[in-house]
Amino acid sequence: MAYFGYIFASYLATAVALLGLIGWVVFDLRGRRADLAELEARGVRRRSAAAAEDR
Amino acid sequence: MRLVAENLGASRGGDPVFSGLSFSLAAGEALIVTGPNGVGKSTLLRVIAGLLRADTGLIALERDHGAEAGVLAENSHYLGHRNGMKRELTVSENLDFWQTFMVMEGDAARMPVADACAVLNLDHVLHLPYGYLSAGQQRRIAMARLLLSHRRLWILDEPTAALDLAAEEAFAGMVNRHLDDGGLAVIATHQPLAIARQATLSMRARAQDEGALS
Amino acid sequence: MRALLWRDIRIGIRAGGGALIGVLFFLTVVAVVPFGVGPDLNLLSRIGPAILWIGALLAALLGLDRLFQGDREDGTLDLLLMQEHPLALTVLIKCLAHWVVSGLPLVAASPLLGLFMNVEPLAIGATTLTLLVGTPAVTFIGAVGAAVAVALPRGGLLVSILVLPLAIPILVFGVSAAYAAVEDPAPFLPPFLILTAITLLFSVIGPVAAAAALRASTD
Amino acid sequence: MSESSLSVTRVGDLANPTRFIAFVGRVLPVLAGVTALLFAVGLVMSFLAPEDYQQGATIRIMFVHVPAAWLSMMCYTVMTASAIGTLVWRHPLADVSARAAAPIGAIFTVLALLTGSLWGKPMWGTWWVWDARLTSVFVLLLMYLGLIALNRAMDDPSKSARVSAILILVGFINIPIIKFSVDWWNTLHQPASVVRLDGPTIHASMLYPLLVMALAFTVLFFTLHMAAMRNEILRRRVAALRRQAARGR
Repeated sequence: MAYFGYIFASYLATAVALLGLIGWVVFDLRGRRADLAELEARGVRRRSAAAAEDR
Repeated sequence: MRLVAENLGASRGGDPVFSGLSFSLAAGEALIVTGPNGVGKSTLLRVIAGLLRADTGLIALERDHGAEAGVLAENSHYLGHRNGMKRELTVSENLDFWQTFMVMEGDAARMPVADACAVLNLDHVLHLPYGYLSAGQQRRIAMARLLLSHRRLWILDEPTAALDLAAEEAFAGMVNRHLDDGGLAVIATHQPLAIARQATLSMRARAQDEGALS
Repeated sequence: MRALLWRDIRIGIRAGGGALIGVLFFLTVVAVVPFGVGPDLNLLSRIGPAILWIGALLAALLGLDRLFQGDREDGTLDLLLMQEHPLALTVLIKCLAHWVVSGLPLVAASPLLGLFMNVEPLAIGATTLTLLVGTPAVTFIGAVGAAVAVALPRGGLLVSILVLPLAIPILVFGVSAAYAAVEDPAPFLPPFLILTAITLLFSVIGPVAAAAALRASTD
Repeated sequence: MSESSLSVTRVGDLANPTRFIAFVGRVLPVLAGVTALLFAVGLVMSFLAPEDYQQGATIRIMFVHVPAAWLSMMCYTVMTASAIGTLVWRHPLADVSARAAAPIGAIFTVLALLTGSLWGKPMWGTWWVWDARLTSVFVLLLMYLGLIALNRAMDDPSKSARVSAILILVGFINIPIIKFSVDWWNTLHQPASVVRLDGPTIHASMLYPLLVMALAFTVLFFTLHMAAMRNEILRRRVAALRRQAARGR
């Protein structure tokens, strides 16, 4: 198949871009959850969370 | 003419600063807003001036029988921490500009520039560039702007911060005359002011604030 | 409103802020090109109008962040927001004042720089005319970027990045009109009229959007 | 308070961030599955599609290039809808949606340009050609980067929501003007000999793989968009908690 290099390169680029996006989203999620857990551990309550508990 | 606020709440930078604030101010009265730094005095004043949207509640100027008396912002003078004058222009150029820009078709200009400066005994600096003046003088020029066009409500944020004693008296006299003409004023300040009829609104940090009219 | 116009113009000239820097930047951009491209005269004359337009566009973008920044720093912006005059009209007046102070000098300097780039007289006339009509559009649409960036500490750089994509149509029609005057097949009037239309359109979109942005960013 | 434990009473009221996170938590795995399936089918179909008589095998690049370009434009439309949501209805999640969509849109635009140039090299012999469509997508990329730069420069999201929404709208109004000026500029300077990017009318055997791939890209976009929105909400919650902790209350 002629120009195989170009076709392969473009599919590779697509894979890299899409997997990169998925990776970034997952990595970001883990980071934020870790931050939240750490804040929770330090006892910093969200106002509505505190209120949710009182209800 | 009354200034009525019901259940006013506002936030700064996403965090609520005060809430549930209500007060009512009759013509001829001044509301002195006190409270520690960061409790939201400036935020409250900016909400009254319409520069900041309130999260909850509403505030309006009402005629005695309850009809709304026009947009609040257009009937009020706002004197914030910054004076709103250009350093490159001379004092008279600055004040002339504000007088022509702020005078609405309806009302006659309250006072020529020279007289307004005379009230704050600053008529000798009219032709100096604004940048040359001292902080106290610059503040007094900003106060002179309040006299240039007739506005029912004065919103003053720590007006006497940079002033000496004599200037403070001149300022108090000016406010009293404004109140005697049936005007209203909301003043956030720490120093006691020699204002005749004044109500105090003490704002506490994030607790439920009630408009204490003492 | 006229008072605001004269005040802003007086500030612009007296402080010598916008006017001088804009023209000097325009001069340096155009002066640098021959050193890069080489002294080949007919090449220079061919790319002359384009270089003039690019220099003018960049110079206009440069002065934009001072449009509202000065008023915000000294508290004037708060008072302008509170007045009875519609804010969009106030912004329009400020844009006109800013254009007179920093846009017109660019237009005035372009014939001189045109000679500098060995551009024939007809093309210089066309370039100057298109600049006269096109630079206000840059100021009008730039006002949106300036209003958006007014609350930011280092907003200045951001303005040109935000406004550049929106200014591309101005550059395209400005340069194609300038070239059309010289190459006979290409028509002059269509791109020129489209450029005028863009300026008029931006004179509405710019101030209205900038006013909304200013009101939204009062902190 | 783990997110998924919240009982979601009415799915309709997604305006509440907490309920939205719970909704995303439940829907995301399903969407991810559908995306993977669509991609698998799409790739197989595009692999089996016959070669184009004119452009040879390079036509296969179209199966990736066209969906990416289409997505980059669709993403800006989603951001414009979010901007209207912020300005008109003051919807609490609209700004979150716009802010989450910007980087995704930028990546898709870069992908479209990359695959476009990879396709251009064998056909026109140069990596980049100033074709009207490629240039418009390039300007769109500049707008995305401008918006991302603005969002990063604004430290406090609640204040800057309306401001960036206004900029998105102004950008949206300008897209037709930019498109028109690029086409005009392209016909003026470009010799007419350039082969149009999408080639002859697409033959059915190539249309179906293209549609499946486009669908796969779209579903992937919504999956990523919702996940990114959840991240943005969590990021704002962390910032709010840190500010609250700083005030010591």
